[in-house]
Amino acid sequence: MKGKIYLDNAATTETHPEVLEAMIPYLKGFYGNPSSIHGMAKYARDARECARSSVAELINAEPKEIYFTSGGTESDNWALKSVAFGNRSKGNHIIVSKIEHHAVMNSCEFLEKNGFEITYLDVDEYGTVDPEDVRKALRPETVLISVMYANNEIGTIEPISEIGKIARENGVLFHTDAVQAFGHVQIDVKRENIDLLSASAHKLYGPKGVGALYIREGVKLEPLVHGGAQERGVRAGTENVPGIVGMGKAAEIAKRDMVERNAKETELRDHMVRRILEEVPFTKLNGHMIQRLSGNVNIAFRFIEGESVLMMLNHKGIFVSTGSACASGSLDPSHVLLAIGLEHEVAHGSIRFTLSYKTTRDEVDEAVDAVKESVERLRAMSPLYADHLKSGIEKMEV
Amino acid sequence: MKGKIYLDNAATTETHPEVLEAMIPYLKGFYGNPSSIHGMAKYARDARECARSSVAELINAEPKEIYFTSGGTESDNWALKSVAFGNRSKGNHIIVSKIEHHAVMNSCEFLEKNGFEITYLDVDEYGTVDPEDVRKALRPETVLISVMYANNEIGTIEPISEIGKIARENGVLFHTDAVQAFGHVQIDVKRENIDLLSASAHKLYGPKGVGALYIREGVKLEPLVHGGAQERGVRAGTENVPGIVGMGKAAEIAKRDMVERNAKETELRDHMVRRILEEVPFTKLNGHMIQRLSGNVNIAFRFIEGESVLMMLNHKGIFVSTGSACASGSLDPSHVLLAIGLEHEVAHGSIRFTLSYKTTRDEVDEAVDAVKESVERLRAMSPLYADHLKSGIEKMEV
Amino acid sequence: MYDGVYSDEVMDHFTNPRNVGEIENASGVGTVGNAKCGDIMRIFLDIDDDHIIRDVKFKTFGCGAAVASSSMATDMVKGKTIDEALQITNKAVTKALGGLPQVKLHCSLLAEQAIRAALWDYAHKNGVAIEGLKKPKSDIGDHENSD
Amino acid sequence: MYDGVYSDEVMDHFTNPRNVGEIENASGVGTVGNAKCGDIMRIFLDIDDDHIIRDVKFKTFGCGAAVASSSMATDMVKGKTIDEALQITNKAVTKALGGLPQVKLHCSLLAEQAIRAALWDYAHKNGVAIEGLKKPKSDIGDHENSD
Ligand SMILES: Cc1ncc(COP(=O)(O)O)c(C=O)c1O
Ligand SMILES: Cc1ncc(COP(=O)(O)O)c(C=O)c1O
Repeated sequence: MKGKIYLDNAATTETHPEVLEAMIPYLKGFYGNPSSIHGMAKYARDARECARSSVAELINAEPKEIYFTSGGTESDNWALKSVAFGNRSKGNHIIVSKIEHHAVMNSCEFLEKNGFEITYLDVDEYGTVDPEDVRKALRPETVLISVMYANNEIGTIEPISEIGKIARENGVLFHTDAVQAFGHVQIDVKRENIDLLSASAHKLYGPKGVGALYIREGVKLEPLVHGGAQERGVRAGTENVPGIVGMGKAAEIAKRDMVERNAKETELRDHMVRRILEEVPFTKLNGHMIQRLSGNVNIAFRFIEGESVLMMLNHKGIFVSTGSACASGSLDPSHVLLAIGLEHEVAHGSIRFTLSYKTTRDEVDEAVDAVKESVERLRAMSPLYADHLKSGIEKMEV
Repeated sequence: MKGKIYLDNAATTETHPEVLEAMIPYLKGFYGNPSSIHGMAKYARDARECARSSVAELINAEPKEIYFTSGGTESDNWALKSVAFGNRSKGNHIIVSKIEHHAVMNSCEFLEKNGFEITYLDVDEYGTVDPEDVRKALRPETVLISVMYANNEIGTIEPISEIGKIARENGVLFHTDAVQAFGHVQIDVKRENIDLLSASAHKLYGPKGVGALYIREGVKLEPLVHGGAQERGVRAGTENVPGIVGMGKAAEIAKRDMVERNAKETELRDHMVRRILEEVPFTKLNGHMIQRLSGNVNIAFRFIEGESVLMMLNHKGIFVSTGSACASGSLDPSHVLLAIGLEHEVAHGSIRFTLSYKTTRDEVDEAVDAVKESVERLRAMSPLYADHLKSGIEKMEV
Repeated sequence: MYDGVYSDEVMDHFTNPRNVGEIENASGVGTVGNAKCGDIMRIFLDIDDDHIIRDVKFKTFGCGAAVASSSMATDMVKGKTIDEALQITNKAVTKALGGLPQVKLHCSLLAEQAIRAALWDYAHKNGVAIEGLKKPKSDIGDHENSD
Repeated sequence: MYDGVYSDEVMDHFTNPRNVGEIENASGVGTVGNAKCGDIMRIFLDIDDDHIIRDVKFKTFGCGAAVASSSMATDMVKGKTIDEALQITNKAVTKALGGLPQVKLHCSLLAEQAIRAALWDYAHKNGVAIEGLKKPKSDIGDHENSD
C-alpha cells in the first residue's frame, strides 16, 4: 500500500517484519503439532512456551497464567461467560462500563438472557469510569467487575488500579479488556490487582486470529472451548503455533520499544489534535486529553456525517475509521460517543485516526490537510451547516 | 526437517507451498481489517469471500453457509452447545458415537453437567456406527445427532448419508465432525443431508488456527463467541484473514488433487499394511479395511507398549503417533481402541501412521523396516512376550 | 460495514455530486430524515407553469450513499414533469446507482421522500392538488425532539 | 503428551537400557503393574549369602519412562546390600534420571515396587524376614481380571 496513509491502527495493525520473520519457520518446516510426542512437536512446544513467557513478561504475569486463544473477542467471551456460569451459586450480578467493546457488551446481553443482571456504569464526558461508582454498584451477589483498560474508540485509559483495588477488597473478580492497551500501556497485573485480562495480537503488530487470556493463578475457569488437553486443559484445539509465536514476538518488541513508540506517537497525536482543532472550526476532541492512548485521535466535526468524510479521505488514500470497525453493520451512532454525552448528530460526525509506531509527521500533516478540504466540501453540501449559518450564530459550542 | 519421515499427518500437516504463498500478501501488505470501511478492508473482504467459496465448493455447500472459526474444536463446540442450549424447550437428548473426538466428547460431558442426556452409540469391531442404532436411539426429545465423518485414530469412514437420511426423516439436526474427512473424502452436504459440519484447515495442508462450521441455510445457531458483526453476526472477532485465505487455498487444491492424492495414498497405505502384517508377527490392523481414510494405517502390536515404539522410531527420525495427539496427557488407552473391543494391553500397543500426498514408497519401506526392528527390540524386553513364549502357543489371535 | 461495497456509479456520484446547492425562492423545498439516524436531505425544485421541473438542487447531511442518492435522484427528476417525477421510486434510484448495500437502501428511499416533500411543498404553496402525493412524514422540523 | 520432554538421561537409559534380560533360578522375582495401565515391570535378583545383590535383570512392558526407570533402578541396586537397596526410593530413581514428566512419575514408583516385590519373593522363598518390607500389592497375577 505505497503512497497510502493508514491511520486505522486501532482496527488492526500491519504485522511487524520481525514478527513475520519469527513466524515463517513455523509456517514452513516446523509444522509439528505441539501435542504430539515425537521430535517435530518439540520445536512447536518450545516456541509456544517461549511466546507465553514474552506475553507474561509484558504484563508482569507468570507464564503459567497466560492462555492462548483465537483473539480478543474469544478472551472476553471466555472471561465473562465462564466467571458468570461458574459462580451462579454465588450470585448473578456483573458490573461493566457503558463503553465496553461489543465482545463484552454482547456477551453481557447473552448473559442477561440467561438470568444474569448487569449494571452498566456511566462514564463522564471524557469516557472515564468513576471508581466510586464501581464501589456503589457492588452487591452481595456481584461475581464480576469488567472494565476495559483503554477504550478502542476514544482512547481513554481507565483508572484500572483503583478499580482493581476495590474489586480485591470486596473479593470480587476483576476482568479488564486490555485489547487496546496491551503493549501500548505499561500494565502490571499484580500491582493493579487484575484477575483476568484479555489481549489480542493483531492490535500490536502481531498476526490476526490469536490472543490471550491472563488468568491469575488460583482463579478457576470452565473452558469456553472443550476438547483436547491443550493449554493445561482449559482451551482445547490444536494451537495456532505460528500465530502464538507471532504474538510472543510482538510482545517482546513492545516491551523493548514501548517507551520510544509512545513518545513518538504522543507527539504526533498532540500535533494532529492541535492542528485540527485550530484549523477546522466547529470541532472537538472526543475522549480524555491526557489519560489517552498515545496513538488515538478522535474528533467530532459538526454538521457533517463521518462516513462521508471517511470516504473522501479514502479516495485520497487516507484510511481512517468512524466508530469501531466491529460496530459496523449498524446505523446507530457509536454507543461510546453517546455515553460521553454527544448528541446523535455530533456522534455521527466523529472520526477516529489511530497512529502506529511507523506514522510520520508528513503523513499526519497530509491527513490534516485532506481532512480540512473534505470537511469544507461536505459542509458546503450540508443542510445543517446552511441552517447554522442562517441562524447567524458565528461560533457555537460543540 | 530433511531426512525425517513424517507419518503423523492426522495430527497436523505441513502447510502446502501454494497455501503459504497465497497467505503471504495478507500477512504483509494487505493487512486491513475486513470490517473497516476504507480501501484496505476491501482486499481482505474479497479474499475472505473467495476463500469462503472454495470451502463451500469442496462440500457442495453455498458460500453463505460457511462460517469461519478458529479450528475444528471450536466448530464442534459451537455446533453441539448451540444446538443443545438453543433447543432446550424442544428436548434435552443428543446422540453421538463412542468414538468421537475429544472436542465432541468433552462438549458432551459439559452438556451432561448442564442437564442434557447423551446416548453414546457403540461401534462394531471396525469402528463403524450402525445407522439402525441411530434410529433406535431416537427419542421425542432428541435435538441432535452427531457422528464423525471419519475417525482420527483408526481412519474408519462412517455411513454418513444413511445417518443423514434418518436424521432428516425424523426432523432431527445432524452434525458431523468432518475434520479428518474434509478435503480427503468426497463430501456432499446436500446429498448426505448434513445440517452442520466441522472442518479444520491444518489437517489439509492449510494453516493452524482456522476452521469452519457449515451451517445449512435455515438452521439458526446462537453464537458461541459473541461480539462484533463478523460472519453475519454469528462469529465475532477480527477475522484471521491470512488463515482464512490459507484454508480457502487448501480447499481449492484439495478439490483439484483429491482423486490423485487418494489413489497414491491408498496404494502406499495398503502396501504398508500388507508389509507389516506379513513381516511382523502378532499384529492386527485396527479399523475398517475398505471404508478407511486413504492415509491411515493403524496397527496393534502385541506385547509392547506404543509410546516406546514411537520413541524408538523418533530416534530414527520417523514421526508417528499412538492415540490421537490431543488425547495425550492421559495414561488411559484410547477410547476409540477400547470401543472397537481391543483389550487394554493391545490398545496400549497400537501405533498410528498417517501419510500425506508427499509420502513416498521409500519412506514407507524405511518406516516398516524401522518398525520391525523396534518391535523386535521391545519384545525382547517384554515380560508379556516372555510369558507368551513360555506358554508354548506359537500363534495366537490378537 | 457492508456485505459488499459501493458501486462505481455510487462512487462517481459521491465524489462528483450533481446539483449541489440551493435555489433561491424555490417553487418547492422538502427536507426529510433526521440527524439521529445520520441522514438529512433537502431538495429544492424550480417548477414552471407547465409543471416541468426546470431545475433542482440538494443539500445533504449523510453518508456516501445518501449523497450519491441525492445526486442521482435530482439528476433523474430534472426536466421531467411532476407526474413523471412521481414515477421515480427509490428502486429506480438504487438501480441507476448500480445497486446499494443492504444497510444503505434507506438512503434511496430518503431521496424519493425528499422529492415528494418538495413537491408537496410546491402543491401546498400554490394550492394545487397533485394526485397520488401524500403529506411527507419525516421532516427536519421534528428532528431535534424525535429522540 | 508432557509438559516437558524426557531428559537426556532418560533418553540414554531408554535407547541403551542396562540389565535387560532374565536370571535363571533367580533368588527373587517381582512383577508389578498391569497391562491396563500400560506398564508391567519384572525384576530378577541374584542375592548371595551376604545379602548382597550380585546381579539384577529386568523385563518391562511400558513407555519410555518405564524402560528408563527399570534400567536406572536396576543399575542402582546392583552390588548393594538388601538394606541399601531398600533405601533406593522412586525419588532417588527420578532424580538420577534427571527428572520425569509429571504424568510419568508413577514409572519410577513402579521400579521401586518391582525391586521390593523381588525382595519379598526372595524373603518368602528363603524364609527370612526383611525389616521394613511389606507384601507387594499390585502383581502381574491379577492383571487380567483387574478391570
Ligand atoms: C476428528 C477431529 N475432530 C476435531 C479435531 C480438532 O480440530 P482442531 O485441532 O483444528 O481444533 C481433530 C484434530 O485434532 C480431529 O481429528
Ligand atoms: C477493546 C477491544 N476489545 C476487544 C476487541 C476484539 O478483539 P479481536 O478483534 O482480536 O477479537 C477489540 C478489537 O476489535 C477491541 O478494540
